[in-house]
Amino acid sequence: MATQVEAKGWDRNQMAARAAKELKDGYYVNLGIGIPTLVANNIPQGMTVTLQSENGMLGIGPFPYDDQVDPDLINAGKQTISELPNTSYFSSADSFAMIRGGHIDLAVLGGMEVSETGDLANWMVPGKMIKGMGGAMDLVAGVKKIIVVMEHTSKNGDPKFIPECTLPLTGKNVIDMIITDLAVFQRPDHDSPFRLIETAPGVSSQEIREKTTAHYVE
Amino acid sequence: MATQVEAKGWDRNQMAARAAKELKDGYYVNLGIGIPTLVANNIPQGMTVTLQSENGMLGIGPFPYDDQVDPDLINAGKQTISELPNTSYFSSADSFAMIRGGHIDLAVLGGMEVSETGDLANWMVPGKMIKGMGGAMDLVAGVKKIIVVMEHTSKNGDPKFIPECTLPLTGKNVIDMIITDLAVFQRPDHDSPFRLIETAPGVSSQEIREKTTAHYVE
Amino acid sequence: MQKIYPNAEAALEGLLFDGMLIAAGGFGLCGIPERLIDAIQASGVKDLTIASNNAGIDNEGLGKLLRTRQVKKMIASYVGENKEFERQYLAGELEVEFTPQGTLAERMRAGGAGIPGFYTKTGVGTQVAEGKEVKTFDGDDFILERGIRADLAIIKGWKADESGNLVFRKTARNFNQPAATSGKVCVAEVEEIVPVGSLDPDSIHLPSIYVKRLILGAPYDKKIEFRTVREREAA
Amino acid sequence: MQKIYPNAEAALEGLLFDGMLIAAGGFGLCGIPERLIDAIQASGVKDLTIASNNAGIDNEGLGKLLRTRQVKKMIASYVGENKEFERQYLAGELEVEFTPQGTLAERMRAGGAGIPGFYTKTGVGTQVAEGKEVKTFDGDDFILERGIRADLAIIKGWKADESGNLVFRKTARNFNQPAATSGKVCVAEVEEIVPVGSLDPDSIHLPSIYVKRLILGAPYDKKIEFRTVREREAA
Repeated sequence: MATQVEAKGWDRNQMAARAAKELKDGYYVNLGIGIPTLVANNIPQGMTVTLQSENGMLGIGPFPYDDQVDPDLINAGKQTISELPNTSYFSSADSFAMIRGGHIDLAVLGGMEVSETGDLANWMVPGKMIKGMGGAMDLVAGVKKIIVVMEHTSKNGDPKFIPECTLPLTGKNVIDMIITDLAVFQRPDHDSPFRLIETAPGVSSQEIREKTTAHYVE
Repeated sequence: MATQVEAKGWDRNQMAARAAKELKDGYYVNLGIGIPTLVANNIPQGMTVTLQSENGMLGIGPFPYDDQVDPDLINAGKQTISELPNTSYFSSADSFAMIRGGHIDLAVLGGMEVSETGDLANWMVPGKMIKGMGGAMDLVAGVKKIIVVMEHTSKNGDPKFIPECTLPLTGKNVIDMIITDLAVFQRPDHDSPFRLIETAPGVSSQEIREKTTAHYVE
Repeated sequence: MQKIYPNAEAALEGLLFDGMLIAAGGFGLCGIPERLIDAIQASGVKDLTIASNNAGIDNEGLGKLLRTRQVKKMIASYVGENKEFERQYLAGELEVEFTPQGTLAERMRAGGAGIPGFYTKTGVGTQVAEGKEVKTFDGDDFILERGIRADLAIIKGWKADESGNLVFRKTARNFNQPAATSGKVCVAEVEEIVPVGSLDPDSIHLPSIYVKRLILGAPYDKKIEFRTVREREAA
Repeated sequence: MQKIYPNAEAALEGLLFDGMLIAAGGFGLCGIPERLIDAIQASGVKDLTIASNNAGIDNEGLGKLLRTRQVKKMIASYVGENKEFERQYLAGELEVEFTPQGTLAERMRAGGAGIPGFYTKTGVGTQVAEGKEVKTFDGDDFILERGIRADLAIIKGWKADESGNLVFRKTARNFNQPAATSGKVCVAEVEEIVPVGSLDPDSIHLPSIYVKRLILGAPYDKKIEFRTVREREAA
């Protein structure tokens, strides 16, 4: 069954493209590592979206040409990047003042589990080596709108959008939208339940119900 | 008697000069308005002392020449000033982070009353128009060493170094040294009593005792 | 995304309402958002609470809004040099929350940084501490102060690029930077608007994210409160 | 007043003691105080608590002090990419206080700004909140986090003038600025020391008051963790 799902759902880039539909002109956006990074490739032409990097930069450019790599110019994933004409640099304290203070319009993050009340778990698995939460807890607590992009089920086929997270939380009641390879769930505020607003081509609402244990409305 | 006192005590500039003896090479210093400002004229030759202005400047220069007056370059007293080669500018938030965080070595302020336990009153007189405390409360709370420079007695001859302040406080247990027109009092820490360590030329310890109601040691 | 507006009135459109909280930059008359204050005066919006280090002087800066009785309350550290202010205050027509200068700057910075409260030693044991929570850290007492999150921030900068990156000049930076961050919306007036790419990205004082609307306020006739000069030594 | 020291060893003289708390700048391997870390390693000082966003990688950055077992505890947000760290941590030989990245930056900034505690929404309802005071402001819960006041701050800058005014370059600013302010003493290493007056006073990232000792650390062989590039389009 797992292979079937992969065939008919969205692939990584399509998930990122779906997330990119949430962008608006003038938005300031923070993108997490992995699929969220791909959102940058899907910004509509003519739309101004400014990307923030937690390590102290607004206006992230593309990866540099080989002869322009600069060790002093990296993103939060520690990858070399380039700057743009509108770039500004600042300290980590100022960067998170920006994040915590609600000045960033949108963050797109990966997730291990999301609960039906919008809790997110994405930073540690008990028993495994803990690498740390980095800036994830600050982002989910501070950014105006949080989108999680993740596979609908784990490699074992277990649902990841569930009644209550089993893993330690990154944030409680913080998620606004969930984009999986199969569907999109959204809620208008943090007191409302999630609603299934979209399914991937070839995916039925029935299939979503079967692969989701979280309560949501349709 | 009042005229006698003025004749034999220190004048305003001598009080400032006495305060300047507390400067050390490399000190960062904040000077209040009035007599404290005169301390700047008494920095010993060859000694590097950097003056801070609460409104966001380190490295205050002298008043500008007439043709170099710049409305964007003022001190905390709103007077036009000039910059120096080592000057830096920053925001009011960063300026008081510096002050509150204990990075300034010394502040010299004026005072209306100082109590024997080091309380300072210098910002309001009940019944009179309140202009506000400005940065005085932040300075006394944050700066490493606080010197008050004030007349020993009021115009009516009332002592100003007293058992307990009668005016609303600027800070509680914050003063390290008091320089008046007649004497100098100091304490090594905020748990110890003040000690009379110096009298102005022609002023006796006996006279200080008569004009001081605060408890101090000799 | 166009941030540049033709004038102060246009830049404030839809942002003003009676009873709102405005954070204003400036120290004395240095770096005050003159054009925006004039437009607020002209709008007639009233019952304002204004967080600003000073309250202007008679007929300059925020003094203009006091004169027209548009201000209900000031949150300020020093309000000298203003007779109309004094009159209204003594008559009980104007409420004033005196806040130590550093606490005021930090309250704005905290509000803008998502910090609803912080502890400071400033004001402990004084009238400023009255009614505030006291907490002991490592043996010393500190009081709890609240962050300020303003409905609107109005600031004056030196130069901005077309994307809203902004720099200040000398001591005109003062409260403009923390006030800007404290606003749910910040409107900035500047002396010069330059093309994107003209400013050094390492030297931006206020990143574009904070500047939602921008106007060219020039030309300015900058006021000086106390003109102090020295004599040039004879050659 | 001479702030410039001939080398890292000289600049640290008298400042190191066992069991001390050190705040270190840098993000990953970007903007780390390499020379000072080497000198701390050579000094043999031990039982260190180090507040730093990351813990270096094996044999680079703070990884060097982990290898020599000089570190008792790390206060960090992310410690991946470090096998020796992992080994010591899993063996219980190394204590780690995981702190969200923004909370860590703010804790340093607060410690340097005389703020012993502040409230943040970051971490509410998570393991990070365990044992911490929760307070409600305007209907939302926040947790109390403590300022960090380090015995010593070690940072890496780009250029400094002889008086200690310092500027950073691009994203190498990161934690260097807040770490610097959090130290009772801050020692900085830079790529270039320039005469007083060479830096723009409006563009100083770290005013001289914070830089107590200074060394020229050049030449640097800056490391890159993940070299990512794009292809040049054919002309």
